[in-house]
Amino acid sequence: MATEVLPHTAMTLHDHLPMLQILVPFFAAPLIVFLGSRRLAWPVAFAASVISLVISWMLLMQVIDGGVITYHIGGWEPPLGIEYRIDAANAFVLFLVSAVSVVVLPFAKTSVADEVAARDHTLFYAAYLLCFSGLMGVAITGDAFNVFVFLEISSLSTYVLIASGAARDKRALTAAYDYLIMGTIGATFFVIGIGFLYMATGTLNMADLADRIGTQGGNRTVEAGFAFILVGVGLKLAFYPMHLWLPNAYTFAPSAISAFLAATATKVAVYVLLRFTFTVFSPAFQFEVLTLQFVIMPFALLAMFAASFVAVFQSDFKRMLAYSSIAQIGYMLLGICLLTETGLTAAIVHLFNHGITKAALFMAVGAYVLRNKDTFYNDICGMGRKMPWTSAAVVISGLSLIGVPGTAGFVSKWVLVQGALEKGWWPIATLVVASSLLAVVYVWRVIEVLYLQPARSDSTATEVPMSMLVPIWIAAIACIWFGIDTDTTLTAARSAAAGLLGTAGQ
Amino acid sequence: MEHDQTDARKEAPENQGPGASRMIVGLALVCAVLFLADFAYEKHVYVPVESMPGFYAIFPLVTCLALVIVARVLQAVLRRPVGYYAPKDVETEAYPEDGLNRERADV
Amino acid sequence: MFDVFPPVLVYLLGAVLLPLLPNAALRAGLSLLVPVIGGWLIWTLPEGNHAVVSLAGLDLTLIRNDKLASVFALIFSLAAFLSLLYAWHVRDRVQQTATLLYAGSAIGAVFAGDLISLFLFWEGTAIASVFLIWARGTEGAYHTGLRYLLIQVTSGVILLAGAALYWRETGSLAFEHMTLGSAATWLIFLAIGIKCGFPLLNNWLADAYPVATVTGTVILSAFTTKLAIYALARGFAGTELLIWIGVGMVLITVVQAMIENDLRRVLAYSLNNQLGFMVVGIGIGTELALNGAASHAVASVLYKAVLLMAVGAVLFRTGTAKASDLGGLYRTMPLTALFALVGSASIAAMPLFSGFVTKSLILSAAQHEHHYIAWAVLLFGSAAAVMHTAIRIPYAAFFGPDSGLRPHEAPAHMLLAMGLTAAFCVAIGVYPKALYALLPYAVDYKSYTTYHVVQQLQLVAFAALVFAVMMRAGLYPKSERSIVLDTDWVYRRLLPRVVGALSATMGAVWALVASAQERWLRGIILRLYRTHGPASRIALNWPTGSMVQWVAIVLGITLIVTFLS
Amino acid sequence: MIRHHLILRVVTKLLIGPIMLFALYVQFHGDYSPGGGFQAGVIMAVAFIIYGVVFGLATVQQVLPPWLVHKLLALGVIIYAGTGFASLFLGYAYLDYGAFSPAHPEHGQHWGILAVELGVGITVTGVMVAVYYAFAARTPMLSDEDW
Repeated sequence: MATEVLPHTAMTLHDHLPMLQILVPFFAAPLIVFLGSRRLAWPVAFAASVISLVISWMLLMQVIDGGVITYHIGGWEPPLGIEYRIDAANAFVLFLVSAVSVVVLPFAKTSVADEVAARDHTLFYAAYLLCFSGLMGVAITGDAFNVFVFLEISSLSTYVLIASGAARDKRALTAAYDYLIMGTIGATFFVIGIGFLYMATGTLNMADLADRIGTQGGNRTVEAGFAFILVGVGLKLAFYPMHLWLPNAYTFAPSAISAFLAATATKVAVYVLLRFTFTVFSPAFQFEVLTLQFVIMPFALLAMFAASFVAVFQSDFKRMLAYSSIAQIGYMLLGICLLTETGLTAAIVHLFNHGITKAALFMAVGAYVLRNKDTFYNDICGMGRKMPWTSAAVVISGLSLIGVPGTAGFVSKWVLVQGALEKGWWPIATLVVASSLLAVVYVWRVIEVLYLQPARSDSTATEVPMSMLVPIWIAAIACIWFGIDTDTTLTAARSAAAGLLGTAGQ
Repeated sequence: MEHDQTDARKEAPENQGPGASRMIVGLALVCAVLFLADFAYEKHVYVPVESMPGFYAIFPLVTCLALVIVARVLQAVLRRPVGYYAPKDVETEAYPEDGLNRERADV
Repeated sequence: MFDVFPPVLVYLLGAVLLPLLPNAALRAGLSLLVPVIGGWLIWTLPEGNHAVVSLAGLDLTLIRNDKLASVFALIFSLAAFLSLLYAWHVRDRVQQTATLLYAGSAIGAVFAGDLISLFLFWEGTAIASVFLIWARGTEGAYHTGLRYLLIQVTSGVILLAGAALYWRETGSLAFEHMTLGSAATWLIFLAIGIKCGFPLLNNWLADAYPVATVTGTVILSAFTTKLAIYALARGFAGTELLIWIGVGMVLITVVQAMIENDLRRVLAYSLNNQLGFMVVGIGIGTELALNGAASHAVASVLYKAVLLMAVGAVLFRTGTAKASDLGGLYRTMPLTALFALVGSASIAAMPLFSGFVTKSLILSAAQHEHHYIAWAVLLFGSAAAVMHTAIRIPYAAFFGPDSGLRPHEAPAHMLLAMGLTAAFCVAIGVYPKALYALLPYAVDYKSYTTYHVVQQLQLVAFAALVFAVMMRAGLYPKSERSIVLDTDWVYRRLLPRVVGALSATMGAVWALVASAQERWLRGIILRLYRTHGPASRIALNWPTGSMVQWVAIVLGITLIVTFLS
Repeated sequence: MIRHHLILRVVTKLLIGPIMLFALYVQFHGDYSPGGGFQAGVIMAVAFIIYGVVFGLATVQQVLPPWLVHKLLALGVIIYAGTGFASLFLGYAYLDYGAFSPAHPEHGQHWGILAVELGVGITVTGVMVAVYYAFAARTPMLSDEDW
């Protein structure tokens, strides 16, 4: 700060949008606790999400053409101060996260009332908002250490949220515990990696880091930092052999949380990976290219098949979806490993499309839980007739999960195949298509259970209320909408990919 | 078949009413007058064949006769019993009574 | 939202409101009000493009109003009003709603300025109309409806495919005049051709129309095919190929109409036959010919409606519309018989009736443009229409040999509807200028010349003479309880047989191969289940320590790869 | 009320006052000398915890009821974020304390850091007490004799 008084131009609310993006949900969380009212908790959470969504949309519109917005917290200039930095890539993620939150919350009202003990509701929504603002913060910040802080905010609240599934199934506690251990290890590795980078460069600001790493080149410290960050983030995004926490966490969390996390948490982790591999480091480094192609890619391919096969044989709908998520993350990693603009576009579009698809499916799971208590195939058989709307949404989003033309899932797989072919890696393209066939099998199993098997004679299931159906259908229709209107998502993703690669080229 | 018999009965000349023969004679007279009328005015023809006297009388006479013959032949070839396509074809069903309002005038 | 109020919205609103009304008379009243308001809106609609909406990045023009569109929209409104009046007694909400949606979609399609909204309304007519067939409520009607729906929806899908290709080729979705040549235009042409009843694509028409309810057939006859005529006139006017297609339509339906027993099916063939006239007119493509096609469409809607209403009334009172079971009904249904005669006179193109002033436009156009073969076939078609429809329908139902049936006269609202429709037929015939004023192009044509009147009278009289003599001599094809095969035989009889035989053979071969492969496949799946199933090591719940072990392994590999490079 | 441990009780009662005072000293001197909200919060919490240890959970919960602890938890964060909001509404960047005294930014810094540290202190107090309550309220599943 300068010692003499400088004339100050007042910032408008519009300038504050990047800050408000985080601040609104973050402030709402203690507000819910402070108010302590069970009735007010949900409206406050929902209002905060809606405001976030509006802000993220405004930000996305500002940066979609390749612009960058920066915000300096406390007025301290980077690299000293913390900087929020928004370009097309993270604006896209911000929009996805807040949109999913706005869709999931109305659904959560009924679902959470059913699955979580009533006295925990205020704290539940506070934790939810913290998780939400943590995820948003990870995406928005331009400071490497700040990423870690927000990652921890979201992770800690996630452990709480998963554990709150204990009212339905006690195993949620061990699942949350496992995730806590793994998540903490991941965060530790991540912060160790950042420590290495700080050691080598003396800065924490991402743009500055990129600059200095770019000029001084790679050395052992930077390389070790890269490896630690990669593994730390890999844990968070359930990168194949480190995915073991995910099936239990998703299966035993309350359904609304499964829907929210499946659609956002791993996606944000993918974003962090993108940010570090392309902005902080760059594919110009030989070590990065080799790591991606010889470590990440084989595991991504393995995930696509092994996790899909496990999903095929599962007998619990929710668990099947969890394994399918692991397989789908394989597609995104594969897109990143292509290291081309098309590949990156595929990864980013799939991040979005898979987000909405999984949101729809996990919400439908919540609907089945509400009516059938469990989601094993022999609990939900015959629901195609008893819960026609929910089941129809499952079919639609199931088609999107497979990647049937006309659905969102098709668009991203199509771009991914194109990316692989562009590089001449046609065996990879073939593998992508082949693993999609496995998706056909596991989705078909669900459809068969829902529609072709008779309902259990003691089943009294009826269609769920509108407050759940509408969010499910919004997500399901989004699967179709973004399958037909491919322009919006592809433009944003291309712009994001170009931004990421463009920065890398400096 | 019963229905063939009713048809035969209905279309037998003696059952077509006493007016039928007279009507044909009347019709033939009208035709003759119209044929003759062709000579009584000037035609504005576009197609040469139209200028032939009574073209519009002869043309339908010939073509319609030919059509009747062709139709008879084709009828023999194309006719099938009503349940031909399926035993529950729509042709075998009576029109559902709830869509009707049968009222007899003589009761 | 819109700069003008699209007439189709009136129908949609009506269709939404109607099922909510508890009282049947109220519903019928509302359904009559809708076409009146719609008609008024169309009458006052300004020319040009309006109500452009943006959908997923495409600009859809809901209203493109010119004289070609408005004449069709007006006759559709009139037909909707008359047939709804005829259907006053119907209490069934489904039929009433479907009728409004059907008419609304048809009007919407006529005003559609681009191929996408045309497609939407195109499918709208298909889906709404099938309920009029299903409303009959019998199993046979259900199957017929399915066949109808399949063909109609296929037409829509082909249209959509054509539209998509057209968009890729030209970058435009506007529904304007197009020239055959590319795959896109051929697909659009084919889609219209299906609805229009082109030869060999026409079998759905005679298959489905007679199956609908008493009132449903009247409603069906007005919209779908005339909409196709409009689309042809808009998109393919002057396409020479259409002349030959029209000729084919006239020829292929003539014999069927003569030997068919079901009078409503006779009228369906006859309708198809008349469509041939219009298609020829569009194929010729001069102003006179297009005027002829449009005006003949108007006249055809009306006289076909009155004939179907009359036959419908007979069905309504006797339970049958089979020529073999009817006859002599004029004794107790004199007014219905009279209106049927007016309709007959119109289709026969008797002077002072509507067909006379419209058909002659097309015939003259064919002469002017030297399409002599087409002209001769149309002339033959006119004469044949006298035999198979104009005389045969009244003869078989009302004047022929007495069947012994003594039904009551049709109910008052049916008589009113028939009377009004018949009055329109006469009004057009007596004062054609009113109709001519609505046509797309200025009309400079005199129908009432001595030559025209005499030649037409000759044509009708001699055709009638042939009918009378042949009938008297017992040479006219007999009306018997039977059905007559049409081209739908191919997919109703031949195809199922062939497929059945093929699948039996394939099945046998497959069973051989499958039994050999089954054990092999079973082995693979079993092995996969052992490695990936819920109880396998991959899917088990791992202890936390093992998870961490994997983290260590991955970190190790990554570090090694990073350092080695 | 526990009747034994008289010395402990008297000493505790004597100590609690100075402990709180020290906590406030650390709190408000945080911006000039070593200290601040975190340390002050912990010290403040110690005053309550020691009271609870000696006089029992029920007694301390009469003084500082659990619902109030929850509110304190939230209140601290709200004060912190609220300070940021205030600077934001005054037209400066989030947490730019210059906003509170545009003419003398260093004064603004002083006020700002004081408010923020107060928030931190309150929350830390709340958290520490809440953690203590959570552990102290757990009843053993097996009593010692049952082992």
